Amino acid sequence: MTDTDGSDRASAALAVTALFAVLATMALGAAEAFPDPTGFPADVSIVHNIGYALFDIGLGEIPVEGFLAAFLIIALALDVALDAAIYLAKREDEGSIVSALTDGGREVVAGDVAEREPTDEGGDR
Amino acid sequence: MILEALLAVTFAAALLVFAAPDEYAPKLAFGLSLLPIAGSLYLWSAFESGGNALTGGEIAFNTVVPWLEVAGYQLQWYVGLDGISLPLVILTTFLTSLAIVSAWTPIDERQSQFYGLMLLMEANLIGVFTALDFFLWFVFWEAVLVPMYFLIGIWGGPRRKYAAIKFFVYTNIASLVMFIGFMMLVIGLPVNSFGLPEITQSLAAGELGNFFWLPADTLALVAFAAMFIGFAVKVPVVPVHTWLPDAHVEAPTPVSVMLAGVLLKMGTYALLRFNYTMLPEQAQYFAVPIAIIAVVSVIYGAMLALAQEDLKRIVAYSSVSSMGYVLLGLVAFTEFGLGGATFQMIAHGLISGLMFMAVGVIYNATHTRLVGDMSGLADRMPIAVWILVAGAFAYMGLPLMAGFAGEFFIFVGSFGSTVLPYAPVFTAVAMFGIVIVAGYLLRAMQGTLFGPFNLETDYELDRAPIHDVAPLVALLAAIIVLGVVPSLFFDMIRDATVPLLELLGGGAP
Amino acid sequence: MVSASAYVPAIVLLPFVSFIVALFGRENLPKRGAYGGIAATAGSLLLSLWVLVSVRNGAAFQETYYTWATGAGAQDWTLTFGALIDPLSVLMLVIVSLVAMLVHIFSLGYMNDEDERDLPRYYAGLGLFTASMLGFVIADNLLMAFMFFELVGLCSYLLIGFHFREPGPPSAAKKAFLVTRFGDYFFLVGVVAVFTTFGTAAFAGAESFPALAEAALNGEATVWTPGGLEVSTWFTIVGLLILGGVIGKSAQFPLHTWLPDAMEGPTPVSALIHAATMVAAGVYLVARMYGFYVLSPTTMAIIAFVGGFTALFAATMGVVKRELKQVLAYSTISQYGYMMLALGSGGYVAAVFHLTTHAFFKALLFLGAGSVIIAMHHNEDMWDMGGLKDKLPVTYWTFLAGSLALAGIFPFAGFWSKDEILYEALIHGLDEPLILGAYVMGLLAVPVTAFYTFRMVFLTFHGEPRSSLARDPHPVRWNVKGPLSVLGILAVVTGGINLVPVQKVLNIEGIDYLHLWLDNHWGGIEGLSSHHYAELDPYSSQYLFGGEVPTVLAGAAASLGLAIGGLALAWVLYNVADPDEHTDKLGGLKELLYNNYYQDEFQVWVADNTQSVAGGADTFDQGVIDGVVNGVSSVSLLSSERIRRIQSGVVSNYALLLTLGLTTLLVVFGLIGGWF
Amino acid sequence: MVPPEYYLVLSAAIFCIGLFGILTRRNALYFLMSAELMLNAAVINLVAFSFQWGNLTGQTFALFVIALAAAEVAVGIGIVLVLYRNFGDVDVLNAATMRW
Amino acid sequence: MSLVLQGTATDWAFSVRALLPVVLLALTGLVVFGINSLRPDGRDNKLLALTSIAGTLSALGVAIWYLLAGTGQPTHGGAISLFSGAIIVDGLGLFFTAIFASVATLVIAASYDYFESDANPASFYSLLLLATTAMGLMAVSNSLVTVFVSLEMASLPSYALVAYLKDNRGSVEAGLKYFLIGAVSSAVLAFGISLVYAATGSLLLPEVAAQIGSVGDLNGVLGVGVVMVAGGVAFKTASVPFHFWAPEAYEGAPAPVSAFLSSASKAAGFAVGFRVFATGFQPALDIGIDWGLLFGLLAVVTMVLGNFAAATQTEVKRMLAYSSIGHAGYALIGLAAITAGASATNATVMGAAMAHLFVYGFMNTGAFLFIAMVERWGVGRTFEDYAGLAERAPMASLAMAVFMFSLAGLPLFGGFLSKYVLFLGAINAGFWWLAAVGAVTSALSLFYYSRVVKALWLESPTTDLDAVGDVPTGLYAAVIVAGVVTVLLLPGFGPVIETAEAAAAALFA
Repeated sequence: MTDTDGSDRASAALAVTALFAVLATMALGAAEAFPDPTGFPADVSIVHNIGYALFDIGLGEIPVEGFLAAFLIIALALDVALDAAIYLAKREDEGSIVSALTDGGREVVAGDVAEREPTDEGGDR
Repeated sequence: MILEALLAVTFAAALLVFAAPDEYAPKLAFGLSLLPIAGSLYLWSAFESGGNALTGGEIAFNTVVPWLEVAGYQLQWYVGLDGISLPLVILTTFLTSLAIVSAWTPIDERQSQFYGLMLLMEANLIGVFTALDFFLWFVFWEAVLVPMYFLIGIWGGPRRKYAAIKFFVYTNIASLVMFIGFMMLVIGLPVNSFGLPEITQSLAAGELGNFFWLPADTLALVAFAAMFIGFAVKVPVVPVHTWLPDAHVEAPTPVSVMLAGVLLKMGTYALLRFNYTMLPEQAQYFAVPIAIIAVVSVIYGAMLALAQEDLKRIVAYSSVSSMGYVLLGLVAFTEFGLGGATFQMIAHGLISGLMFMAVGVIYNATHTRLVGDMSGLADRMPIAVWILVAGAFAYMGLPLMAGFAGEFFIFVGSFGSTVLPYAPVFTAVAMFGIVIVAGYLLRAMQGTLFGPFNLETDYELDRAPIHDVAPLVALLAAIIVLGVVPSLFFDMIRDATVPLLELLGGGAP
Repeated sequence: MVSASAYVPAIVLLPFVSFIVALFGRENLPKRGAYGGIAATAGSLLLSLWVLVSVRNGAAFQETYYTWATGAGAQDWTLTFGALIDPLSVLMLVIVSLVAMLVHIFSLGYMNDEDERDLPRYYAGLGLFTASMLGFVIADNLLMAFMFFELVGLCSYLLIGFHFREPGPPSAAKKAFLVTRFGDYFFLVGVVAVFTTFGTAAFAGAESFPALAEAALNGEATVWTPGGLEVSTWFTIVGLLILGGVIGKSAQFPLHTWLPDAMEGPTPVSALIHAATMVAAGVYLVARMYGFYVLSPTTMAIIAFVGGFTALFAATMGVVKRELKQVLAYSTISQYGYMMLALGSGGYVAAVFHLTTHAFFKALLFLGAGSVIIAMHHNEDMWDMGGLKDKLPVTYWTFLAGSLALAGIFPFAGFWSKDEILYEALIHGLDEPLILGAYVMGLLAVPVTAFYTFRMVFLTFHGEPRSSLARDPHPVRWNVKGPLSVLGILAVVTGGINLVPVQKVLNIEGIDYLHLWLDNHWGGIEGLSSHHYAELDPYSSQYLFGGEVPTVLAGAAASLGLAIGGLALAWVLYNVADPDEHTDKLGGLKELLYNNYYQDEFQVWVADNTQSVAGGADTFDQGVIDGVVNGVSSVSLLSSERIRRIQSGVVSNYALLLTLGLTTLLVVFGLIGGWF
Repeated sequence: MVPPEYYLVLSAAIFCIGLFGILTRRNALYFLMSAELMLNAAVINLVAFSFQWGNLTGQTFALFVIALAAAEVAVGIGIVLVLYRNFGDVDVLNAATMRW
Repeated sequence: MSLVLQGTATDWAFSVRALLPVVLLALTGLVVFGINSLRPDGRDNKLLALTSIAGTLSALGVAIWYLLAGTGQPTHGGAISLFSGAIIVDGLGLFFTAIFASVATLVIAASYDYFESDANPASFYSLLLLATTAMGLMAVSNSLVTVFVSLEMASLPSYALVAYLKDNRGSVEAGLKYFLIGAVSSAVLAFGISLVYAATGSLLLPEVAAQIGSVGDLNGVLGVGVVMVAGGVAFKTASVPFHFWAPEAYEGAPAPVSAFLSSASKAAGFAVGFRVFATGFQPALDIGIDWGLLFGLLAVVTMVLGNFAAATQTEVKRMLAYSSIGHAGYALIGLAAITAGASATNATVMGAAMAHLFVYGFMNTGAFLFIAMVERWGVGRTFEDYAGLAERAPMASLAMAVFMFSLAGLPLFGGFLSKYVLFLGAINAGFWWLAAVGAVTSALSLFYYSRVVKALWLESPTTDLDAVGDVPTGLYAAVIVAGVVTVLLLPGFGPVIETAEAAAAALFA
């Protein structure tokens, strides 16, 4: 799998370095604006606190915002992602699904993958 | 309550006709269209004029029902009539039913949709003339475009689609410009509703603050200019008139009767209601440029008509010319000027309606409208031809016909206007239009109606059917009655326009 | 004494009723509308005479019948319809209704006997014309006058274009209406100016606009003038504006070209409209508001000069014409030139006198021509006629009486009225160069008039018949001969109503009845009398050879001598058995005269130019203005085509554009916000 | 002590490298990997500044981001699979039939 | 019973009752999933569809009931914050949930027919329902964490839904593009959130707002963070420069999915945008991070690009895709016209934008579902193929005409008032130039919307449309219901705009 041809790479590189430059200046600009890090108390187990945070139990010493809502949502989210992935990957065994409709790109002859004629250049204005 | 009933009846009629089968639609539509006429006649009989609705005069049949409240402004269902809008409502109802009758011959497919759209347009037009809340008015103002688009687009001539879309987008852009101008004006005012009377009175009391960084007086000028551009397209005024001939030529006869008869009046009505009632000082500030535009419209429009070969285009361009007169009457801002302008709207509505119908009747028989293709029709279709001749003379402003009354009031009103500098010069030049009108109308009539009979499109010509001639006779009668007794409408109009002059203390010597 | 005011509207409405009856009665009317018309005009004539008698007994009045529209606020003018019955208008009423009745009777012979088609439409047109003309005559304000002025123009359009099936008449009708419309434009501007200046357009009464103008001139009243214009110059301009309408309708110099073409209409129409009544409307209007015109000397001088010039100018063109009616048309233009000369030079009574006499003998000549045309089966070329004298005796003798009156030979009406015009012009013109020039032109026109009149008479009636038609002409019945004889008698007799020279020379008081009549001797409306106009008149009158009587005698002798000279020349050249085209001797000049100094060609050229300018405007409109509109739409569609192309379909391009977009946003807002 | 801005620069660098990967690679799978990389850049930031601010919000949120990155890749693989079945290979440039 | 919900934040029963609409959606999604897993090979499409519709309708009912009862409104004890501030149930949340539920109902009703011949549609329904749940969560999330998670949860199923037709190359290509740009955008969003966290040390919106004041030199970091979060929002709402996925995705995806994406997920993006920027980043306006101007710029470019690119499209569906991008631009005005401090004008303009999204939801879904119906009939995709469709399917074509004119902003339909009130709001806030660009682009939009109406009503059919006519019940019902609601939203716009404005006002309190 080769990469895009030369000219695209150059413009892509240019764009990315420009973005990096912006972000870097942003970062360096804020160099001395950061106070010294407050860090965490040594004797406290961060893992426990993360656990408390996940279930929004107020026992932890380190200040943290409650993540219970996010936890419940991510449960659903991962489930949905699983369904989606399975559906996409599933191969209907007895032949491919009869194409429901001529939807999407162009007319598709049921069954085999018809070669699509690229839409003509101009398209009547 | 009567206005709501009138609107409801017309809407219901439209829906009923939509549902009716095609062969009953014409008769049913005509029958139903008599109801709005009865309504408007009742309005006329029960109406006693009480000054201008917007400048604190007493508004007839008004009802105010709050509709919704947004951004601190109260939008409401606010309808009412006064001396300016009642004649226009009567004109609308009268012309629509005549247009429906004149549609019996030419329209032979999808009739129920045609008549349904006509009645729907009539309802919207009545709405435009009776609404007194800006948003309600703007709903009706834009709603008129949709049925007209379909009417031109479906039953029109060969280039109907181009004409329909041009008309549609052109007028839409104009009304958007007007909308923004008016919004900036209203936001600069301390009113809390869009009621036109409230806005006018608060403007008259000089409560116009500035709009963010725009000081009050430039705001008023900007708003006036935006509104003028918006309405000028509808009038139409010369630089922005090119949609009219295409729309007229491609529209079927009854539709161009409505287009010329009533739709053009929406522009001038709005100019009178918005620009010349709410912002009279700015009107004076812009007096000379607008007068120049008016005079150019008259002369240039008439010259264009002289160069046309298609009868309908001739009448279309002459509408541009007559609307130039109305604008002159408005810009002069005197009693006879404003009164004459409003009266000319009615007169021109009837006369251009008659001309289009007559040209339509001839077209139904000869299937051509080109002046070169036919001549000597007078001895084959005497009644229709002589009514067309009478209509042409009414157009030229023959005395004892509505056209002369309108034009004379405008001329005598604007000649001595103190508001418009060089008023006599403007008026004199504009009056030369009556000669050019005579020129091209006579040239067209002589080319088609008189001389030995021959017809390129060899159709068998005989007398026009009775139901084609009847609306012509009715319109001609109305024109003559209004010509002989203009006070039928003029007194009502005068009572509504004179209060405007106190706003500015303008008027003749 | 039942007041006349109740019956005056009836005078106008009777012919209008006949118009309505003829319009809707269509074919099944007696004589297809003729009898209705005759009855109506006869009724109007009787009523007019009755009103004449009541005015004679001092019952002149001004009455408003119907308010058309009323203004309010600063422009609170009332536009009304009313009647102004005073010596001038009653005289005109009688003339119009009399001539109308005679023409209706004549039409029986001319139209019905020749069994023309569409006669109800013809009689409807005549009825409407008579009604509008009478309406114009009794009008008590300038707006009502203008309205009926235009209606009369419409009727002339309809009647000229009566035979619309041939190509000729409709274009003649169109030309007539357009040229008069051009004149009416100025008239309308004048009407609007009068309303704006004075606030009223009434002719009579203390509040009438001439009275206000008079007061304004000597400072008692203030009137509006545009842009601070000086009052007298503004009155001159208004006078000239209204004069535009008069010149258009009375076919004076620049706008006269429509009258000869109007001969395309049937001859009774020419007789009624283009001889006696409509063309007289202009002169009558000036007479009606004479109080206003008298106030500005420059306007009076212009009127006089135009009148004089037209008189000579038209007469020269009449000399070379081949058709009988063309000669009469140019003679009408010339005679109305005389009346304008009279009005311009202060001869108010002279103008009215000539108006009256001319109405009768010109109507007579036209009807005579009509009977000749019937006889010659509608061939109007004089060079095919000859020797009709003994075949149409009544026509011949009445035609001769009319020609003698037209030429201004001694006992006939024309002499007295034309002589008085020249006399007034002479005595007022001595210290006024313009009027003197007009007088000279008027005097020169006298022999030319006599020459072309008798050239016409000799060619038509004398000598040998030059064509088979002329040998056995078609006999005419009583309905032709009746009107001819009535008018013949009138042409002889009307001179008697105003024998001013006789009164001056033999100083027999009281025989100048018209002077007394128009001087409100027997009652009339204050301010509308000839002596009132004389007071305002700017001209002083000088006399030659010492006194008034010698000037009268000298003037009369000069005009009579010249007339007889012209007649003699015509006699010598054309009263031979088989005359030939003497006018060829004029060579190039004949060509020029025959083509009416190329006036028509000029006006056609003007029309074509406006047509091409209109064409240019149309192409400009389609090309530029419409072009801009279509341009905007095509530009937006083109740019939309460009923008569409950004979506190239390749995901990496999208990602690239996305990154570029993000980076630019960051940079832009970074700089604005000062983040870096 | 490592000054916090270095973390910012580091995460920016990783972010840009991921972006560069996406812009140049034609193979859809590389797309997934690069997207994964960009998300990790965000994670670095979060954890760094969680320590900086002394509260655990950043770290816990980082966990969530990682979980979601995984979910995203799952769906991504599904799509790449379907892409392969339809277009014969996973080259992103072939899937450009719809344009303008 | 006045629903003043009391109890501690993490009291389960209380939070379930507060979040009832979202919970209902989630439950229906899982129930549908359950039914499918119980009978894996059963093709009980009707049962699944009915349960899904029951779920969405009940969610809609509850949301509207809560809105009317004033839950979370300032009048009834203010917004209810749950899960220690991560979730907040207030007017805005409920309003948007109502939008998602109504759009989902229409889409599901349509998909019942659309996927009739599909092997097992269960996965479609479950994915759709869970996506709707995620959007509901987005609307109520009050912390950047919940925003990010629920946004991802909404995007993931959408990728699958777009690529649902696994063997149709268009659908797959669309899915791929949508996924790739989605991945990049979510990465950008995540990075943005991390930067915001870096600058403020917290992710809860109220805390972020509080911290912004003391950000000092870190405003650079915060600025970039804000811009990147704006980029994330821009992706979801398909506004420039993150819109590149939209044309292909909407065109490639099955029509009901395009409807769902272009109406519901766009509205969800705006919900997040409004909440995050109104509560979280409003103080940032004072320290140089002028995101108002940023969204103004985005709005103008989006409106221009969306409308101009749509003007010359040859396929109706792709034209609608661009038009929905254009409408994203109009809604962006709601964000762009927000100024620091002045809460009255902000509330108006944001309320107007929300109302516009509500009305847009119906019009746009209706339009896409009409296209779904046309595709079901096997009619082609270009304007020419649509010629003369009105003769065979008058009611559906009338509905489409209503949608087109309403999207263009013409009266007698809902779209008119929502668009013009939005312009009024913009002018009211002083941003008249935004309203001007909106006006010009909506005039241009009238041109290409009327191209569809022209094809349907004005042209005569080119191909023999015999397949047309067998009426798919669910799809047809959805289109007609959407049409009726669009028409009713003109008179009935009052309650919508008033609740929206109240919700927006609460946000700025």
